[in-house]
Amino acid sequence: MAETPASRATYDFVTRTIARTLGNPGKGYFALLATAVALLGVGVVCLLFLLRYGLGLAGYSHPVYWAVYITCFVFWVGIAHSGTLISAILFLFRSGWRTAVYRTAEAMTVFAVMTAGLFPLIHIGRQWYFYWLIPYPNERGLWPNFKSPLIWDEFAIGTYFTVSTVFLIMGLIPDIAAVRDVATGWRKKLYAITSLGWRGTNEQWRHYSRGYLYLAALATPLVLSVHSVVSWDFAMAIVPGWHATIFAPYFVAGAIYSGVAMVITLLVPIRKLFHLEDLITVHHFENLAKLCLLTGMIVGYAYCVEYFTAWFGGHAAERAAFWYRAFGPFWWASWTMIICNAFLPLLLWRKNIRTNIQALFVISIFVNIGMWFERFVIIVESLAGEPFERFANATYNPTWADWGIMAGSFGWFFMWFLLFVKNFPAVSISEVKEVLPAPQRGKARAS
Amino acid sequence: MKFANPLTAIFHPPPTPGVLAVFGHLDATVDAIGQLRRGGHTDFTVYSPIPRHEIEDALEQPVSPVRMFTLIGGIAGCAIGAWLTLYMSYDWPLVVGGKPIGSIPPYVVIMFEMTILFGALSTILGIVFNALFAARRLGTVAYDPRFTNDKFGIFVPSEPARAGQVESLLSGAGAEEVRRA
Amino acid sequence: MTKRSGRVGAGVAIALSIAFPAAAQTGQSASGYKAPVISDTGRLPGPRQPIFFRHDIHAGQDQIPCLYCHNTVTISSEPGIPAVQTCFGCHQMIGGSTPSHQAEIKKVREAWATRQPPAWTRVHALPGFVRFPHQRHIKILGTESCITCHGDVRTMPQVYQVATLKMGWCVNCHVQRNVTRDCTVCHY
Amino acid sequence: MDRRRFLTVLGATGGAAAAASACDIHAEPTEHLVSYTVPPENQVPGIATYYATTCRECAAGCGLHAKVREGRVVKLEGNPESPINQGRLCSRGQAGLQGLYNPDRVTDPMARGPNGEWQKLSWEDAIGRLQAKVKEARGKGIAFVTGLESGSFGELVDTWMKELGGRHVTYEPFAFEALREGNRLAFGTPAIPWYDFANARYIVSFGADFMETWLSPVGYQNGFTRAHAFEGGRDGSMAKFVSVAPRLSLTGMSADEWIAAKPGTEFMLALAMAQVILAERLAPTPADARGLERLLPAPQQAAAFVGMEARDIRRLSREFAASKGGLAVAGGVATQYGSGAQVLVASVNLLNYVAGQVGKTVKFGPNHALEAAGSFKQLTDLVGDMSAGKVALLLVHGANPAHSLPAAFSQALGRVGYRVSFSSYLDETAAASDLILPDLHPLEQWNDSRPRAGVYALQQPVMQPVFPNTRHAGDVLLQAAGKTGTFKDYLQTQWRTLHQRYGRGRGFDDFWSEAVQHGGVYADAPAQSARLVPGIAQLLGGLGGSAGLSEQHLLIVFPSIALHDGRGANKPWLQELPDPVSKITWHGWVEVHPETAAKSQLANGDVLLLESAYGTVRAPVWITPGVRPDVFAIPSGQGHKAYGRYAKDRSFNAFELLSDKPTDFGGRAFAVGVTVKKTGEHRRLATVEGDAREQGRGIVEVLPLAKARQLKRGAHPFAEEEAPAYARKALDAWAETQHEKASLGNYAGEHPRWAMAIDLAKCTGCSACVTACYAENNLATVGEELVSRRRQMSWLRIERYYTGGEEGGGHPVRAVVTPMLCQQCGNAPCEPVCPVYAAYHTPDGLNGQVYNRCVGTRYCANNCPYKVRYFNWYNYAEQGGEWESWPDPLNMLLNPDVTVREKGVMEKCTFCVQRIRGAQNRARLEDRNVQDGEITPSCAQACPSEAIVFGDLHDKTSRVAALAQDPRGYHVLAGLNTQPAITYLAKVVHGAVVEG
Repeated sequence: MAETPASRATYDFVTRTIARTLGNPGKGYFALLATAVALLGVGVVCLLFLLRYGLGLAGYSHPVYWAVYITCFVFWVGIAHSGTLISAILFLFRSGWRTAVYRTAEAMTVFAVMTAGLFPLIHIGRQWYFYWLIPYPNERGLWPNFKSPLIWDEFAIGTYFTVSTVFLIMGLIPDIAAVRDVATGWRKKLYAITSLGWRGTNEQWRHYSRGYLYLAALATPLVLSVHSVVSWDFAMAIVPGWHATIFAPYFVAGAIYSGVAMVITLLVPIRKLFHLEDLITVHHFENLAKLCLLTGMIVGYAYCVEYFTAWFGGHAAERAAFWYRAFGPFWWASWTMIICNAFLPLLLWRKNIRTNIQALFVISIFVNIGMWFERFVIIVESLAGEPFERFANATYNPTWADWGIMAGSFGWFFMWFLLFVKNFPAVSISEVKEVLPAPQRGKARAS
Repeated sequence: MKFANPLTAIFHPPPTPGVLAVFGHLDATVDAIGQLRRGGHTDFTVYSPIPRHEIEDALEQPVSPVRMFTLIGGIAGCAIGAWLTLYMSYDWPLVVGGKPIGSIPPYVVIMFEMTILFGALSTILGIVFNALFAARRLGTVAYDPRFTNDKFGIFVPSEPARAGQVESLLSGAGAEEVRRA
Repeated sequence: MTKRSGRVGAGVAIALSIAFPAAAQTGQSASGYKAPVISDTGRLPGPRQPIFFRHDIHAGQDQIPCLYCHNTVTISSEPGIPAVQTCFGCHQMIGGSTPSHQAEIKKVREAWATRQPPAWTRVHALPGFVRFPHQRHIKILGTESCITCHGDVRTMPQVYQVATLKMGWCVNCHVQRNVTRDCTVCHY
Repeated sequence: MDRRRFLTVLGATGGAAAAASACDIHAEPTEHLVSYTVPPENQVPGIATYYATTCRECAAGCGLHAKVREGRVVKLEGNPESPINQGRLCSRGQAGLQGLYNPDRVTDPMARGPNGEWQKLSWEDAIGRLQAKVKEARGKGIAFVTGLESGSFGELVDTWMKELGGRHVTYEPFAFEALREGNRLAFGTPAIPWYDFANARYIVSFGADFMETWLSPVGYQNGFTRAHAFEGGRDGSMAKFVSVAPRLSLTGMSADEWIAAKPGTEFMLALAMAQVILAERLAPTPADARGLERLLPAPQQAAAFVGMEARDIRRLSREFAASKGGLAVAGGVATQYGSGAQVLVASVNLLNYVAGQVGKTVKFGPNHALEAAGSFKQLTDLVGDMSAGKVALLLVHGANPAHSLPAAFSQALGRVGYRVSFSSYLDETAAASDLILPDLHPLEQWNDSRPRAGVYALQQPVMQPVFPNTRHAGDVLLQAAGKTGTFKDYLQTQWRTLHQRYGRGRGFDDFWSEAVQHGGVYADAPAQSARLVPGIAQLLGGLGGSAGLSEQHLLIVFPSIALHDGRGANKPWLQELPDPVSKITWHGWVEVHPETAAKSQLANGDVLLLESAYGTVRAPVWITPGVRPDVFAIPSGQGHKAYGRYAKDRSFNAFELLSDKPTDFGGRAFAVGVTVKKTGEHRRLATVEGDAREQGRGIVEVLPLAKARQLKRGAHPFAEEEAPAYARKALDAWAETQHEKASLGNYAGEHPRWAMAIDLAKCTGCSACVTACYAENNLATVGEELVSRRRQMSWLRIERYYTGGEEGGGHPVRAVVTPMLCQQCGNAPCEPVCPVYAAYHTPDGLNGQVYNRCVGTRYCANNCPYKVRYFNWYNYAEQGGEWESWPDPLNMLLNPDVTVREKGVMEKCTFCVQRIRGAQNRARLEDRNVQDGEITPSCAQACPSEAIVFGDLHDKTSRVAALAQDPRGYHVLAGLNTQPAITYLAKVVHGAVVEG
């Protein structure tokens, strides 16, 4: 953290700056929170209608049996990926810059998975029987079908949610202890409990850092597996446009891409609201931008490969599917996705854009939009342009029920996220200290 | 004769007599640790706001047993995953898509996820068990809030008789503040 | 009016062939079983019926076989509940011994006279998506096997449900007897 | 409705109860079992009883078997004994059920109150009023309008009218006046002969839509496929079918050659063909026709008019004669352009005559009942008198002129003193009348009809009246006429004459009960010879110059196969049945040729304003290559102003465009010149059609006859050659081990493999199977709005792909059809993706779908390459719900053997698994195995062309096992290795094959 002036690079300063975020964040924050809750309300109302009258309220048609809800599911699962990537993989790579941003990313991960997990429940026809997908002993003696990618999903998402949650909590413990020791009033009590009696003794640190290492080691393959499994929901099917071997790496890259973009989208306002400019610096944003650039180019490459294989494979149905994508009734969606995801990030080659936070913010938002459309394109267009049964293909028009519940999901996510950053250290205290130069006597004398 | 409730002994143990030193500087702390160990002290507690390898080196602690928890948890998870999928497939055999009743390839996914899940959970268990409960005399040794902020600390349990000697040792090593508990 | 298949005719024949010897026995309580006198019908388990029809007297004491009244059970998926005609067939002669019995039998005669059959409350109901072909089960398990699912109604003054009739219960029996558990045997 | 509750006795598994519980595992509501007082004869709860009766949905008079469960009719099937329909039944016939249980039936006699509102009456009161009105109207003009009543009821009406000095007008909107007039011209008899399609070797149809609404569609289609199928017991030969018509109708789609002759010039083609045959001595022409060629136009003369090459005319003529089994029929649009249409019929008669076919394929003697039908002229005369105030009392039964003759009749109706309707529904005519005496539905009443000479079809009540306070019109008339006895007695007295003729010495009661049992008396009418009217040739030849219609834009109104003249419009099954050609449901359309559309930038769904001299309608465009560029075509049947919730205010009424003046042959012109304007409006067509072109996906395979003939047994021209031999061996070995690993539990041991063979050389696309599926499997009808969102539930759909035309590289336009239903794949892609095993493979090879286990992830539907899985987007069984599909009493037609699916579950075809299990249960009771042919899925049973065969593939002796080995056999999308259980047999055509 060379950028931070040495005068401020003291442990005490770090503690105080981060502890301050738990104070009163001002009007802007509460305005955001109110908006989030309002959106959630909209979603809930739509959901109630959906439960009462049935999925017909959404825009499904005969071949298009999955649409906006599954799009949102994949979108949110994707968002969830950068968190663990930054906190686990970069931790193993010992990249120091992650310390300032990984807490935010991790929180985002947990809440994104919480959001994603709702959609499979919302989108099934008889939501009240969702628990039939869980292997529990029942009177009928029936079990779920482990050959179904949906069950893989259930396990992958479930595991991912559990692991990333405990990972977040583990990271929090020493920091909560730190704020406990500076906080007052009811917060002190709250943190006294949530810090689980952490005091930072050598014994505690010894087990803690080991355990954290292993958690990171476990989380790393998990990150890669989860979105691979999600991609297999499609790759295991025979629908042209879904049935592709490239899907797993393609989806993982895309997930990290969208995740990092979302991290930027979230960090920019957080940094402003909670005055973290000293801890989260342009340097961090630039690193995130680089990550964006890399994954963005992988995604762009995947797009090319998709179209190339479709053409090169020479399978009539496959070709038809991709022709439909590019020039069918949904051409606009396809091209939005390609421009936002493959071309826009190329701007990040320029350092002055990488280091321009406003520009990054805008680009990240476009990437999010683009990534949403990527899922929409893959899911809806592959189904709508049904290439096998020519007679069965039909178009698709989303309805208020689709948009309403999608909006609700954003409300749900931001509500949790905002509550978190307000009440818990949004930047890791102990880890930021770790990358500071430790106070040495030599220094003490000099000063 | 008064009956002593055993639980109070666990939840409200009497404070351990000893000396608590507060350090502002890492290297001073490390010196102090070295001197203490040379002075034959073994069971003192070191506080630090962050994990520092210097301290670990000075203490020369054995590697944490948490890794065993991780290993066992992982293996158990994998086994459970295999049992779950295979048992449930054969319990009521239903053919789908002309595939074998118990087809391993799809089940590998479940086994993998279960490995991770149980591995992670037992790791947490290991940390909690070791770090928070197994830490000796936790809650009975003196503590200072600054230790989670910017100060290092060493607590040396000692008889009042020998306390003075320890005090001088610590302040000699460069403790900013030394007090008896 | 006539029908295409001779199934029904055959079925009736089966039913009667079983019914006649039974009819011969009716009345004489050769069985050791003596139906109790019920003072408090409120205590009895099972739903209250418009007519207090006592299976324990008819099937238990008088030993009328199930098929005398439920005569389509051997040929159809539906056992059939007897038409008022069937009841009246006997009860235009048999008036009942005790006042309480006479009261109930009077209801039967009124039902016949007014052509207003009673609305029995259903005791054993399966959900609409389950198929239970009675005839197949009777064919394999014999006409005495009614007890397996319906309990021993010969000792029930008022019929109540003994078996859960839930899926697990059915499957359990199918597994024990090693007959198919294919889903579309019952669900379609 | 107490009576009904008695009938739903033991309805625990009955439709009503099933609908209430839907497929949900919640606790059942407390049910009450109401026993019979006296058990009805022949009724065993849980076992269906079949009663023979007669279909009255059109004039064809097909024989029916009504399937009755617990006293309710739940399905209508064809009566195999009937010579009319050979046990087959069309969509309209099956939908008769929805007329019976129609929620909008008139339940009680009603009369107009002082300020025009309906008041219910007692029957005594109602009949009293009728008698009073009859008394005062005597001499002031009484008229009775009925539909075609070829049986006793018609005679009753006749005699009564004679007594009263009134007149009896039988009115059928499509009454084939031109056919009768043409026959009179040519043969001096207005009779309509029986056309023997089955034995024809070469069929030329001049506009006759004999598979849709022409005379006896089911019987004729059945006969046609016997002749036109590939190797129908013959040496691999098949009759050729040429269709001469301005549009490619359902009938035309089966044609090997479509000649879109210039409207009005068809007769020139017929005459020219006759000329060639005569001139070249191609056929054994009867003596009296020899030498007529001088009088007839030669091909080169005709060619210019008709708009085709002279050499083609010669070719056709030669083929026609050479086949030694030529059959030319005229009808449909070609005989409805207007005055002069009878000429075409006469010319076609001449053609048949000179080819020596009259008496062979054209049989006079067993004449069609429609010869007795009144003419349009009789109705217009009546209308004239009505508006002149010469009619004091008008009685209407089984006809709805207020819809088919909208303006004129409705106005005239206003001038009639008193109007009485016997309609069961509040149709336009009934709504405009003063007194309604609701008749029983044909399925509830005694009656008879004579579909054709020699066939005496009986109707018997197959269930108690659904609405107890409706009464047989016959009984009412008898009572009103002061006669004693019921109509049944009257009927039986009528039948005593038949008893004398056909009784063969048995007592009348035996004769009667046997007739009832078999659905009537089927005898052969003596053949009559037909001689050509002298001078006809001169007459026809002389017309040469005046051929062709002048209109710029000719608009043709053709009878919709589902709704016919509109009587089908109140039946949701028919409304939701995709039109076999356009695939549009619930509303009308105007057919426009792509060129015309391009010229005026029209897109599908653009609403056009069609304006004729007599009226205007607004119709959405449907662009199709199957119509002449200078012709627009619209279907009849929609646009009702009344007639119940399903028909009212729906789309447009085509009749409003037509002239209300009769033509010179006493018929009606169903073609009219129109001006066309774009309204700028647009509507989403409620169509089930996706892509009209197959894009070479191998869904429908077609073979030229020459190639098909050469195929030896064991040849597999369509076998997928995707892997080299060694690879295939490896794959087979792998598949084998896979199978072994799957043979556990229920799967161990021997099981049948239910399979189907569909012969596309027979399938015509008539869609009778679709309705049959709706009827058998409790499919919900979802309505126009949901169909336009493609939410239809039709498990079985008929796909219609166009070949040729512009997109087909300028080849002649053709259409191919194929039924697409669940293929019951061996390696089904839908199964492994289901997380809860709701979709799984049954031991007997079906793709089971367990409705009550389904949670509705819809993954299976995504993964189904055939797209034959359908989802319950709403609760269609919810009583009073917005999307309710079976409003009371329609729910009485629900099949008790099939679960009514709940909101949120996937459903699909399972080869009528309930029938399979039923047959297995029966077989088990009788300690035997299920025989081949014992199980017939609903679709196969209805199919008029017998194109579908069902059976066990593992039973090597079964018909389906043999057909699966047929060289024409192929599997749709076989490249996906789904191992379908359905084998399609490639369509065979005369001439070249065009890829889509």
